[in-house]
Order: sequence, then structure tokens, then C-alpha cells
Amino acid sequence: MDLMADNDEHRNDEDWEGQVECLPKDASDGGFIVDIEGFEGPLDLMLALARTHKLDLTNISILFLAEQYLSFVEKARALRLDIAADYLVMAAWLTYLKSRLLLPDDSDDEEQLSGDELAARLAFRLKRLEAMRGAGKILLEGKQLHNDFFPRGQPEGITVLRQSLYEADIYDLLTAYAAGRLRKVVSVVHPGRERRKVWSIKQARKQLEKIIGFGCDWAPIDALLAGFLADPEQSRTAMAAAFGASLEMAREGVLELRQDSPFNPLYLRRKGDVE
Amino acid sequence: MSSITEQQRQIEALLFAATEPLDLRTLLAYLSLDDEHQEQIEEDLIVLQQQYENRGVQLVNVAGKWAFRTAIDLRDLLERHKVVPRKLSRAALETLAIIAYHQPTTRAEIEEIRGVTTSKGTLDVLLETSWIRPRGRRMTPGRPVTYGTSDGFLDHFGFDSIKELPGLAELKGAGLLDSNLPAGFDVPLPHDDMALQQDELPLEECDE
Amino acid sequence: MSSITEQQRQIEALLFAATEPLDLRTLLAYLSLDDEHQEQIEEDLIVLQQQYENRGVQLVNVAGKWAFRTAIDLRDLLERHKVVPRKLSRAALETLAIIAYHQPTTRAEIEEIRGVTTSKGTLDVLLETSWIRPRGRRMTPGRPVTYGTSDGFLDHFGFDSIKELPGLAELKGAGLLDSNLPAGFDVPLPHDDMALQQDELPLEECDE
Repeated sequence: MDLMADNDEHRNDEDWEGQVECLPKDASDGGFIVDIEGFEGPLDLMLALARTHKLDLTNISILFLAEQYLSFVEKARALRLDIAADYLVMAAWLTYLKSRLLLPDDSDDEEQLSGDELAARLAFRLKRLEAMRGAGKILLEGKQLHNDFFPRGQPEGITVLRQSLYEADIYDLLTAYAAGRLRKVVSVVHPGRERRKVWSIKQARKQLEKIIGFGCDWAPIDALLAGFLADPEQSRTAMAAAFGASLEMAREGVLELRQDSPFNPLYLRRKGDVE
Repeated sequence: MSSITEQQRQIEALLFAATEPLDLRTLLAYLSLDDEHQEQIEEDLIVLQQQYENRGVQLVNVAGKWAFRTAIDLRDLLERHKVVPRKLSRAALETLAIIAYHQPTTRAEIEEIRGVTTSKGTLDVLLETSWIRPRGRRMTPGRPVTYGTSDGFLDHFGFDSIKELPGLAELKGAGLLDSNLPAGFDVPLPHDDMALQQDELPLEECDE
Repeated sequence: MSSITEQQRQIEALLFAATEPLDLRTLLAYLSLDDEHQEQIEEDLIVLQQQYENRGVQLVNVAGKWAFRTAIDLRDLLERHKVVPRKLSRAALETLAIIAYHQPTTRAEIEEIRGVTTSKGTLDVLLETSWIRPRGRRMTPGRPVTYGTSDGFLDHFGFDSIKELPGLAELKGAGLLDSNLPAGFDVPLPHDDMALQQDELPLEECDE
């Protein structure tokens, strides 16, 4: 049977526009061009087949439709087309359904659905999908905002002016006052403090160059900076700046850095003099 | 024009100026009236609706709210104002219809009806239109998100409620609004009440 | 509403949906009418204008262009006032307390007591609360504004007079100030007399 014998109807039906290329394009020389990609799943393919054969969905012969589906898939496979797994699963299920429909129902199993019941379910699903498609189409054909009816073009809008109402209680007020006054008391105790000394990287680098200029053995950075680290005012800033400078110098190849494991002492040595 | 009360003038002005449809509660708040006046406002709205009945602009009900809109029959005149919406793909339109007619519904149920996996992009596109919204979670294993339509959907398609969806009665009669059973069973109508259904959980409760 | 012709309906819808006021030429073009109909359209516009005269919405003619506008007398309706409760920041509270205890006081004095700069915003917020008020100007170079508390302050914090603000002993008793305070630490006895102090000038006299 010629699967897609009458496809003129399809071409004229815009609803199925997307599937025109699924139909044989060049049947004259016997070749099929079947693009299964164009279908949205096995149910979609079955609906397309039902349409091709002008089947009435309300009174559909599932057996006939199953045969159409199977032959379609068979032809597609003969053409060695890749067919997505769910189409094959449906094909297998339809083969099973066919056998159930053709063979006398001899099972006494109450649990198991009869072939007719299975067919009815499939018919229901097809009808339901078709109905939803129709509903979507009707929805789009109906009235739509900004298309068939319009809101006001320049609505003034309703503005909401926010007015702040501040809240504070007496306890908050007194706590804030006391805290403020106390803070001042505390800071007044240390008047005229000298400005904190901060090492620059440049400064640290100068120091490092001086210190490591003498030897080429591994020396812990703390030891090298001992003189400066002793001063608590300077220890942090000296260490930070020296570390920064040492990284810079290591990058330039002036010195090497070593640390055996995290938090262990950091060792430095001059590079190049060893060997 | 026929006579108009001061309160009707105020309602008319508010609805004209508003950028979105207004519901009764909002109108009451804007008019600084309490709930007791609800019926009275409703009466005013009906009066206004009748006054505008045959005019070029009409007072319509959308999603339980009120808004002025141009008359449908003048659509061709307003051609130039048309905003061409991004065309929905076939898959997206189908999914939108399924959500509208089967809500609340889950992605798995949509896939069951379409017989195909729904790509995440399809739902994303629909969420972007703000015509659909995640409603809650179905009380089934995996707690899947349930989807429904939003007020934006009703506003866009000019429905007062989803009960006005085209062909709803026929589809229900044919048993096609059910997600599982073959025809012949009593089938629930779609509903987009803000309140969750019995088998829905709030969205946030996703722990477990 | 009074009767309306089809053409009036169309004009009404066009003006409603338009995103800007429309002049006669544009209206004629939208209605696909030629210039001959100009007078007729003008008549329709006048009819419409009269129909809307006493309504909440009006048809106005601005510089030869026509548009619907909410009635001027209902403009207030379109502005909804909403009161948002807000908490004062710590800095604002502290500044307020210092003004309360040390009034009349200038910004520089507040900064001296707090030990940090007071941002202009802090004083602005306090002025917004209307709990503080500019009293006058200090008779010092620069004539800085002096601040004090207002009746609103007393009202809000429930004092009959500013003298009811707790003193040093009470603040200590409440555990807000510890007892190891340096000698000379004191909490002033506040006063908020309306009359200017000896070293205060009236606000207006800012010319030296």
C-alpha cells in the first residue's frame, strides 16, 4: 500500500504544515524521503496517518491504523533511517495489540485488559490529543489582547506614594545615647596615638634584598625578619609586605620559596648561587 | 451621556487610568472604602458596563477584574496598534492548551497526553509569556510541580474565568478532559483557583 | 449613555488605544477618510467631548491634538498614599539622643560628642521624622544651625517635658552606663525652651 498516496490534502492544510516534509517528496521514481523528525512522537505520527486515510477518530479502526503505523515504520527502516526509540516501542506495542485483536480472547485473567479495551484506550489518547490541538488552535483564533481588543494606549497609571513613618522607642534611644557617650570615653583614653607604620612591598623588597644578599642557604622568613617582627607594631605589616615581595622576587627568579606543608615555616633562599 | 454619580465617575477614572485590570478589593482600597461598600461598587460597575455597552470602548470582566478595552468589532480599525506576538511553536501551543484544559497538571501528565517528552524549553517559553504559572506540587512520589494558567492568560485571551474556555462543555462531555481514564467516566473540570487542590502541596515544600 | 454613531464609536476607540494624542489628519487617515470629512470628524469630536464632559474621563484638545484624560478633579484619586513603617538607624538614634540631651546643639557639636562624622542624610532623616527642628544659629563663626527636639518628639516618646529624660544616675541605674566613668563625665539636664539661648541667633538672620 502506498503509504502517503494522497498528500495533496496535507499540503493544503496549514495545520499540518510542519509535516509536509514528512511525506514522500519524490514518489515518481519510487524513492521515499521520510523525515521522521518532523513528527512529535508516535501519537502524532498516528494522527497524521489517520488523517492521511481520512479516518474518523470517533469511530476509528485501531487495527487498521496499527497496520498503517507498522508499515510506515517498516518502510522507514528499509530506508535505513534512524528511528527514535519511542517510535519502535510503539511499533512493538502495536504488534502486540494486533495479535490481541486478531486472536480470540481466551484469557480469563480479570486483571488483564482485553485487546478491545487496549484499543479503546489508544483511541481515547488519540482523540484527546487531537482535541487539545484543536483547542490550542481555537484559542489562537479567538480574541487576543493587543490583537483584537486593546487596552488604553496611555494609561496615567495609579501611583503609590510611600510615606515613611519612623518608629523608635525610648529604650532604643537611651541605649544609643549611652553607647555613643561610652564610645567617646573609651577613645579619649588613648589620645594622640602615632600613626601606624605600614610597610610597603617596595620597602620590604629592599630589606629582603639586603638580608638574602649574604647567603644561599634556606632560611625561614621569620628568622630573616626577626629584627622587625620583634616590634609588635610592625610584625604584621612587615610579614605581609615581605611575603608579597618574596612572591614577586620568586617570579622574577631572584629567589626560591619552599614550604613543606600548610602552616609550616616559609623558607627562602637566593637563587642561582647554588650548584 | 446619561447621568453619572460621583462614585461612578471615580470608578471610571480609576479604571481608565489603571495599567492593569482592577479587582473589587483594589477598587475599594483606592476609593478608601471598606468592604461594606462592595455591593454598591459592583452595582456601579454594572451601570458603567451598561453605559459603555454600545460604545467604541467597553468595560469588560477579565479574570474577575475590571478593565476598559476597545470593542472587539473594531479590531480592523485598530490594525496599526497590533502587537504581533511571538508565534508559539506547535509543541508550545499544544502544551498551553493541555495546561489550560487540564489544570492543575504536571509535566508527566502533559507528556502522557502528548505521547512525547516535553522539552524544558517548551515550558520555559510558556512561563516567559506569563500565561502559565507553577501552582504547587502534586502529592505523589517525586512531588512534581503542578502547572496552571495565570490571570495574564485570562487577560490576554479576554476570559473572565477559565470556565469560558472555548469548547469546554463539549470536551468534558466527550470525556476528553481526563488525564487517564477512557471516556465514560465523570471528568473533572479544569480549575485555576488560587487555592491548591486537595492533592496539591505548596511549591516551597520540596524538602524530602 | 446617549446614542453614538458608528463613526463616533470608531473615533472613541482610536483615541482610547492611541499611545499619543491624535490630530485631525491622523484621525482621518486612521479612519481611511479624505480631507472632505474633516468638519464631520470635528463635529464628532465635539459631540464626544460633550458626552464625556461630566464623567471621570474627559476628551481634551491639547495643541490641536485629541486625547482622553482622567478628569483633573479626580487626579488625587490616582495618587495613593501608603504609610511604610521604618526603623531609625543606630546612627540616627544616637544623633537624636544627643540632640535631645545636649540641645541646642550644632552638627559640629554632635560630631564632637559622637566622635564620628554625622552624615547629612542622618540629620535629614531626623528632620523628616519631625522629632527635631532647627532652632536658630549659634553665634560662632560660620553661624551653624542649632538643633533641638520638637513637641513631636515629646509626643512620640511619651514625655510631658524634656526634663523627664533620665539623668546620669538613672542611666547608670538602668545599667546603660557602667560605673567606672571618668571624672567629669556627665549627662546634661536637657531643656527645650522655645526661646533662643543667649548664644543663639534667629534662623533667618544668616547674613553676618
